[in-house]
Amino acid sequence: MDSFILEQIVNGIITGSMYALVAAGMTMIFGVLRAINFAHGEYYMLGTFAAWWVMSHLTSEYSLAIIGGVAIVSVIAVVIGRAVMQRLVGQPFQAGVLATLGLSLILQNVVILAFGGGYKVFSGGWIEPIELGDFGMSQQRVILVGVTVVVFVALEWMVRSTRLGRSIRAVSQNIECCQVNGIDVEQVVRKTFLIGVAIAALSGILTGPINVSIYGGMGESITLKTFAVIVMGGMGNVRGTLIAGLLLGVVESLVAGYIGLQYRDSVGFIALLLMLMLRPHGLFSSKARF
Amino acid sequence: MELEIDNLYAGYGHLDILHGVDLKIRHGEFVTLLGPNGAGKSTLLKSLFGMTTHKGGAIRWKGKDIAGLKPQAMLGHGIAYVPQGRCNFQLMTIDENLEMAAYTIKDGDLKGERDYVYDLFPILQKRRNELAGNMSGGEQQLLEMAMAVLRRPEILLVDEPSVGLSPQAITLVFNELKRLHKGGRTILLVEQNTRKAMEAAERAVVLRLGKVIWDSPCSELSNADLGELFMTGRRATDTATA
Amino acid sequence: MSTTTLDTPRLPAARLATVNWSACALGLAALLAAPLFLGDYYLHAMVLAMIFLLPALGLNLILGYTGMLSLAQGVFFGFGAYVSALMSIHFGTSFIVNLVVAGLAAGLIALPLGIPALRLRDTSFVMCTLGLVVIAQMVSKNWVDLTRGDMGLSGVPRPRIGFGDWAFTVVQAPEYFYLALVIAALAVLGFVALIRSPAGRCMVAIRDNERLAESLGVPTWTYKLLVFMLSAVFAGLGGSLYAHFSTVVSPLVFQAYYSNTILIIVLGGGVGKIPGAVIGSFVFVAVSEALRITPELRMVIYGIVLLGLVFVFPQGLAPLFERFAARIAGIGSDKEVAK
Amino acid sequence: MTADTSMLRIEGLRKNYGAVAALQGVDIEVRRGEVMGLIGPNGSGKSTLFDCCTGLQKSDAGRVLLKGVDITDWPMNRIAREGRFLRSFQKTVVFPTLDCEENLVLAGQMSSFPNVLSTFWIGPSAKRRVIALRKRAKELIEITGLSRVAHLPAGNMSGGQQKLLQFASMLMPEPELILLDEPLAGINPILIEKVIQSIEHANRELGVTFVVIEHNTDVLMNLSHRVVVLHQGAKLADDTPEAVVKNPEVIEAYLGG
Amino acid sequence: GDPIKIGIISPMSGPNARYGAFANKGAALAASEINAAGGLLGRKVQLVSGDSQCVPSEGVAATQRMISLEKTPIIIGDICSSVTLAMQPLAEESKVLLVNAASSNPDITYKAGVGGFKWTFRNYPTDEVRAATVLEYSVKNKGFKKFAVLSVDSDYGRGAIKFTKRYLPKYEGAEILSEDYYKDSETDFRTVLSKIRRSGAQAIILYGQADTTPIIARQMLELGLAGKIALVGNGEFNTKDTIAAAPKVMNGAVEAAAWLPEVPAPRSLKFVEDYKKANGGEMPNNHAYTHYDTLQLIAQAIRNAKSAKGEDVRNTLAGIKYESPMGSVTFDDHNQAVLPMALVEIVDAKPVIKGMITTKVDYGTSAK
Ligand SMILES: Nc1ncnc2c1ncn2[C@@H]1O[C@H](COP(=O)(O)OP(=O)(O)OP(=O)(O)O)[C@@H](O)[C@H]1O
Ligand SMILES: Nc1ncnc2c1ncn2[C@@H]1O[C@H](COP(=O)(O)OP(=O)(O)OP(=O)(O)O)[C@@H](O)[C@H]1O
Ligand SMILES: [Mg+2]
Ligand SMILES: [Mg+2]
Repeated sequence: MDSFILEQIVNGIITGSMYALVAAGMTMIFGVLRAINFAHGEYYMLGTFAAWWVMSHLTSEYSLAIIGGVAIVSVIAVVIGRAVMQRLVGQPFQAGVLATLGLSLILQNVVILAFGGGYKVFSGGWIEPIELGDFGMSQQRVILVGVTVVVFVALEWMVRSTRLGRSIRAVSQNIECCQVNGIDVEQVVRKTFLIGVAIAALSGILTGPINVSIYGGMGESITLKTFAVIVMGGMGNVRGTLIAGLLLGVVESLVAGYIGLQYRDSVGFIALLLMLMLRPHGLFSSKARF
Repeated sequence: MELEIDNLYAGYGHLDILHGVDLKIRHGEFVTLLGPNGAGKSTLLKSLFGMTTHKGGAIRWKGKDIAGLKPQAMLGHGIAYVPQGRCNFQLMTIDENLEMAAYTIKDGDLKGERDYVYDLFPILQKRRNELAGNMSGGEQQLLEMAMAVLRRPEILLVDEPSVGLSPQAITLVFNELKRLHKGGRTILLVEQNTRKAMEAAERAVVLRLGKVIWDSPCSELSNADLGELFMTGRRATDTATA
Repeated sequence: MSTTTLDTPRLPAARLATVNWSACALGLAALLAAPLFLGDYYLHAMVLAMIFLLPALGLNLILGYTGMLSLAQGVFFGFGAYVSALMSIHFGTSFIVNLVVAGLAAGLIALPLGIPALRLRDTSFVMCTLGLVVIAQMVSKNWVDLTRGDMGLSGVPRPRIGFGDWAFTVVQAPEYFYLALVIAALAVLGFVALIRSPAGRCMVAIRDNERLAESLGVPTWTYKLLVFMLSAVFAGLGGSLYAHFSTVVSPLVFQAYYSNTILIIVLGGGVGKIPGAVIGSFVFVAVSEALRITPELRMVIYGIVLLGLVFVFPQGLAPLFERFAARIAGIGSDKEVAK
Repeated sequence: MTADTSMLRIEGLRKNYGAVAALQGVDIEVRRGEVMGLIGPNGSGKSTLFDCCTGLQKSDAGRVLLKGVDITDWPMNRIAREGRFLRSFQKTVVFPTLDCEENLVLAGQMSSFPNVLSTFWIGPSAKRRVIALRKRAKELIEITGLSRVAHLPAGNMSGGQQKLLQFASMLMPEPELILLDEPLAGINPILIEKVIQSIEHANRELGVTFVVIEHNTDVLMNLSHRVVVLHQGAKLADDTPEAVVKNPEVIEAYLGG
Repeated sequence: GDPIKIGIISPMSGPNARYGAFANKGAALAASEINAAGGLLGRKVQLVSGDSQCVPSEGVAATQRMISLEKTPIIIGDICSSVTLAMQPLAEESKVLLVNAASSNPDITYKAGVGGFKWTFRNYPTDEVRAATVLEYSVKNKGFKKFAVLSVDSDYGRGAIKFTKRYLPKYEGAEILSEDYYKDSETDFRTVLSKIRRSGAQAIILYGQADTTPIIARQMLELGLAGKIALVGNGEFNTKDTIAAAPKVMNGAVEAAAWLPEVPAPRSLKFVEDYKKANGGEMPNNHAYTHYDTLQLIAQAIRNAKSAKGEDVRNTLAGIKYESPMGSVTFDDHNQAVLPMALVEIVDAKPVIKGMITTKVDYGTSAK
C-alpha cells in the first residue's frame, strides 16, 4: 500500500475517462433506440481517421483537426442517421443488431479501402510529458480527462434541462406515447445519434496522439469495452456511465499492475460479472434513468 | 359538420378491421362510441389519429380530407387522442409530462398553457413535481386527458378512460369530460361502461364488426336495447331501424 | 412490466411451428445429389455452412424460441473444438466418440456457467455471455499445459469412421460433405423435435412474457437453464466437426468472428423460424464465398447486404423461403396472417 | 379456524415501495369455496396484495399460508403448480405471438405434465395430454366468445379480448384458488354476464375459491359472498356485501357520495 | 502462354488487414518486376489474392477456392500462424506448394518436410534464432541483467519469450523480473510500464506488433523512462515512424529483424525505392519485403526447375541456394529457410546494423 497503488489508480482514472467518453454516446443511443450499437467503436475510429486526414491533407494544426474531424464525422452521422438509424424505430431488435453489424463492416472496410489496410501513424497532439516527481503524464491526457468532465456535465445538463434532453428521456420511456403527443421520434433518434457519434469521434480524435497507430479495424475492441461500461452503468444512464467507466479503468489498471497485463480484460470482465450478479441491472439502474 | 367519416376502410397491415364506417360529428357534440369487444372502436379512434393503415374512404375534417396523415399532422389540425391503457411518461414528473405534451407547440407560451390545464385540473397542480408513475390510476387518467387538452384541441378522442378506476375516480373523470364538453369541446368517447357513457354523452353510436349499426341520441337507447345490439346487431323492440 | 425489445422479439407466428416436410425432402434430395454436380470448393463451402449451422441452431433455440440473446455460442463452439482436438491428440479416440463427448461436455460446462448467467436478463445477460467469451479466450491462452496457449493444437486428425477393417478416413470433399450432411440433418431433426414438444411451447411463452409464464406454473428458470445447455450441445457438436475439419484449434476460435457469424446467420435467416438457421447458414456462407471474386470489396459488400436485408426482409429470409417452398411443394407452410 | 376450511391465510403482510407503504400489516382469511370480493380506492394496495401472495413481490413482513402450508417464500411457478393457485394481472398480459388455443394449452400444460423433463418428449403420451388440453381450450374459447379471433396472435387482439383470454387461461388448469385482478375491466356488458356465469359455475360445480378485485361494484356485490375493503394499505372492512355498501367509512373512502 | 498463377492468402479486411495490406503490395511489386523482365519461362506471373481475415475457417475456404477454381499450383500465405497451420493439410492433399513468408509458429516447420507436410516451406526466420541472438547481444554487448517481458499475446510473442527463457540460464545473473503480454490492439501501457519502472528492470524484452511499438515508446516517454530502460526484441523498432514517435526512448533499442530498409544491399535499396514509387511514398515494412522476397525466391525456383508445375518447383526449392538481398538462403530438411537476419541497434535515432546472423534450428533439442 504505497504510492504505487495511487499511481495505478490515477492511471486507471485516465483510461477510464476515455472509456466513459466513448460510452456516453452509446448509452444515449441505446436509450432511444433500445438497440445495442455494434458499430459504435467505428465512429471512434472514423474520428481518429478524419482528424488524421485533415492533418495530413489540409493543415498540420492539431487543434484545427479536432474541429475538422468532428465536423466530418458529424456529416457522416447525419447521413447514417437518416438512412439507417431512424428507420430502426419500432423495428424488431434483430434489425438493430444486423444493421449495426453491417454498418460496422462497411465503415471499417471502407476506411481500409480508402486509406489502405496498413496502420498509419498519428502525429501531432500535445504529447509533451508533464512530470510530477517520478510520475509523468502527457498534456494530451490531462486534456482528455478535462474534456470528459466537461462533456458529462454538459450531457447531464442537456438531458435534464433542455427540450431535446427531455424528449430523449421521453422516447426512451415510451415510444407509442411519444407519437400520441406529437413528439417526432425519428428526429429525436437522429439528433441523439448525431450527438452520440460526435462524442465518440471527439474521443477518437483526442486519443489519437496517445494511441499513435491507427488502422481501420481499431474500433472493434473499443465497442466491446464500451458495451461493458454502459451495461455496468445501467443502460441509458449518463451519470452511471461516467462512474462505471472510471471504475472499469481503475479495476483494469490494478489487475494489470498486480496480476499481469494478459489478465487485464478478462479479470476486468469477471469483476463486471460479479458486480452484475449483485446488481443485475447495472450499478445505477433504479428508476432515475438519465 | 366538423368531422365526417365516409365509408372508411382501415386496419393493420393487410388485415382489414373497419369495413365502411360512416359517421358525422357536429361541432361541440359529445358522442359516445359503444360496441362489443373487438368491434373496432379503438381502431376507429386510431384511424382518426393516423395510427392505422388507411385502406379507403374519406375522413373529412372541416371539409378537408385528412385520411392517412401522420399523428403529428393530426395534432396540428386540432385533433387530440387519449389512447386505451396507460400512456404517460412514468419516470417524469407531471410538469415534465405536460411539457412533453406541449412539444409540438413551437415557441409557444408553455407556462401559459400549463397554467391553463392546471386551472382545468387543479388536482394535478398539487402534485406537479411527482413522478407520473407514482400517482393513482385515476390521477394518471386525468393527466393523460390534461396532456391532450393542453394543445387546446377542437376534438378530443378518448378511449376507455374508466378502465381500472374506482367509482370515485370514474365520477371524477366523467365530470371533467362533461366540463370540457360544456367548455365547447367536441368529444368522441369510447366506453364499455355504457351506463356512465350514456349519462354523459348526447349521442350514442354503436359499432359492430367494423360497421356502424346504430346512431341516435342517447335518450333513445336503453341498456337492454344495447345488449341486443351488441349480441345480434339489431334492437329487440324494433327491427326496422338502422 | 419492462418493455425492452431485447427479450421480446415480436414474431407473427401464431402457432407452434409447423414443418413443411415436402420442402424438407426436396431440399435434402438436392443436397444429397449435390456432389454429383459440384466441385470440391463448393462442397467445401457447404461443409462450412453445415458446421456453422450447428451452433446457429443452438442460438436459434435460445434466442429465437426462448428470447435470450446469448453470445456464448462461440464459447461452446470453441470448447467443443478443444475437447475434440485434445481427445484425439491425447487419447486417439475416434471421431464419433469425440463428437458425442464434445457435445455432452459443452452441455455440461454450460451448467455452471448458466447458473450465474441466468440470474441476469436483457442486456446484462448479453454482457455476461460476452464476458464468457473473453474469459474463455484468456483460459485458452494461459492454460498452456493443456491448450498449448497461442501455439494452438495443430494436426487434429481427419475424421475416421467405422470399426476395424471397415474404418476409413474422411479426406475428400464429397466424403466430408456427406458426413457433415448426416450430422446436420440429425441436428435439425433434433431441433425440430425440441421446439415442437410441449417444452417448445414453454420456451415461446418465456420469450413472449416470462413473468406470465412463471405465474402459470412454468418453472422458467429451469427451462432457461436447460435451453442454455441444449444450445451449448449444438454448439459443441459444431465445434467438434470444425476441429476435425480445419485440423487446427487455437485461441482464435474464441474471436468475435465466430460469434458474429453465428449471430448473422440466425438473425438474417429468420430468428424463431425453423428454417431460419438452415437458410441463414447456407445463404450467408454462399454470399461470403461468392464475394471472394473481389477480395478488397468483399466485406464492404457483405455489410451492405446485411443492411439491405434489414430493410427489405426485417423478419429474415425464412418467410421468403417459406413462401417459395410452399409454392414449389404446393402445400401451405405456415398459417400466417395471410387472410 | 381450522386448516380445513381455510384456503388462504394472510397474516400481517407488509410491503413498502420506497417511501410508499403499499401494505401495512394486512390480515385476511379466505375460506374454502367462497367468492371473496376485494375493493378499495386506486392505490390502496389490492394488486400489491396479490403480488405478495403469489410470490411476484417479496413482502417485507408477514406470512401467507395456503391450506395451512407456508408459501411465503415459494417461487411463483411453484405456487401455481403445486399450490394449484393462480392469479391474473391487472394490466392485461397474454403471450402475444401465440394464438388463443396455444395460450390456453400453455396455461394448462404445467399441471398436466408430471415434471419438466417430460415436456421435452414428443411421444404418444405427451400427444394425448396435449390433445386433451386442446379440447378443453376449445371449450373455453367458445365460452368466452373468442372463436372469431382464435386464430390471431394474441398480441393482435383488442384489449377486451385479451382480458377475456387471460380469464380463460385462469380456468384452464382447474386450480383450487384463483385471484382475479379486475377481470371485467373493458369487457362489454354482455360478456360480463358470461364471465360472471363462468366464475359462479366454477365456484359451485368445481369448488374453486375466488378472490376478485373489481371496481364494477354492482356486479361484484352480487357475485361475492364476502367483501374485504382495503384503504391505504390497511383493511377497512370485512363483511357481507350488503353490510359493506352501507358502511359509511367505505362510502367515504371508496364508493363516493 | 498462359500466365503462371500464384496465390497469396492474407488478411485483407477487418482489424488484421493492417498486417495483410503490406504483404499484397510487396508481392505485387515482385510480380511486376518479374513480368517487366519478360516473365518466367516466357509466361507472365499472375497474382491471385484471397482474404483470410486471420480466421482459420476463412483462410481454409480461400485456399480451397484458390486450389479448386483458380488452380494455382503455388500459394504464398498466411501471416497468421493458425491460418497457415490450417492451410497445411489442404495444400498437402491437393499437392499445391505452400510457401509461408511471415508466420512464426514453430509447429509450421516441425510438421513440415521430414516432419510430414512435404508441400510446406517457410521463408521466414524462426523466433528461436531471433530470441537467442537478441538475448546474447543484450547481455554481452549492452550489459543488461534485469529484464522485464512485455510481448504481444500471440504465438509469436509468447513463443519468442519461451525461447528467450530457454537461453536465459546461459548467462550468469540474468533474470526476468516480470512477465506481461498485451493483447493485439492494446493501446494502454501506462500501468504495466509503471510496474516495470518500479521493478528496476534495465531492459524490456518486447516481441510485439509493428503498430504497437510506437505506442509503447510514446508512453515510456510519458512516464519518463526514456534513456532509463531499453527496448530489446523485435517489432519494427527500426522504422522512421517508430523512432519518430519517441526518439529518446528508441535510442539504444536492440532488434533482430528479418529485414529493414537500411540494409545496404543494392537490391534492397532498389526495392525500397520502387515500393515507395508504387505506393504513394509509403515506406515498405518487414511483411512487404518478405512477401516480395518470397515471390522472387519462387521465381528463382521456377527458373531453375524450368517448369511451373508444383511438384517440380517443390523439388527445386528443397535444394535451392538463393541469393536474397540479405544473403544466401537455403532450406533445411524441415523446409525451413536458413537465412540471414540483421541485428540492429538504434543509435542517434538511426538504425545501425551490428551484424548478420544465420543459424540453423536444432530440431532435436528444441522441445515442442
Ligand atoms: N395491432 C393489431 N394488429 C392486428 N389486429 C389487431 C390489432 N389490434 C387490434 N386488432 C384486431 O382488430 C379488431 C378490433 O380491435 P379494436 O382494438 O379496435 O377493438 P375494440 O372495439 O376497441 O375492442 P375493446 O373493447 O376490446 O377494446 C380486433 O378483432 C383485433 O383482433
Ligand atoms: N413497483 C412499484 N414501485 C413503486 N410503487 C409501487 C409499485 N407498485 C405499486 N406501487 C405503489 O403502491 C401502492 C399500491 O399500489 P397497487 O397497485 O397495489 O394499488 P391497487 O389497489 O391495485 O390500485 P388500483 O385500483 O389502481 O389498481 C400505490 O401507491 C402504488 O403507487
Ligand atoms: Mg379498445
Ligand atoms: Mg391494482
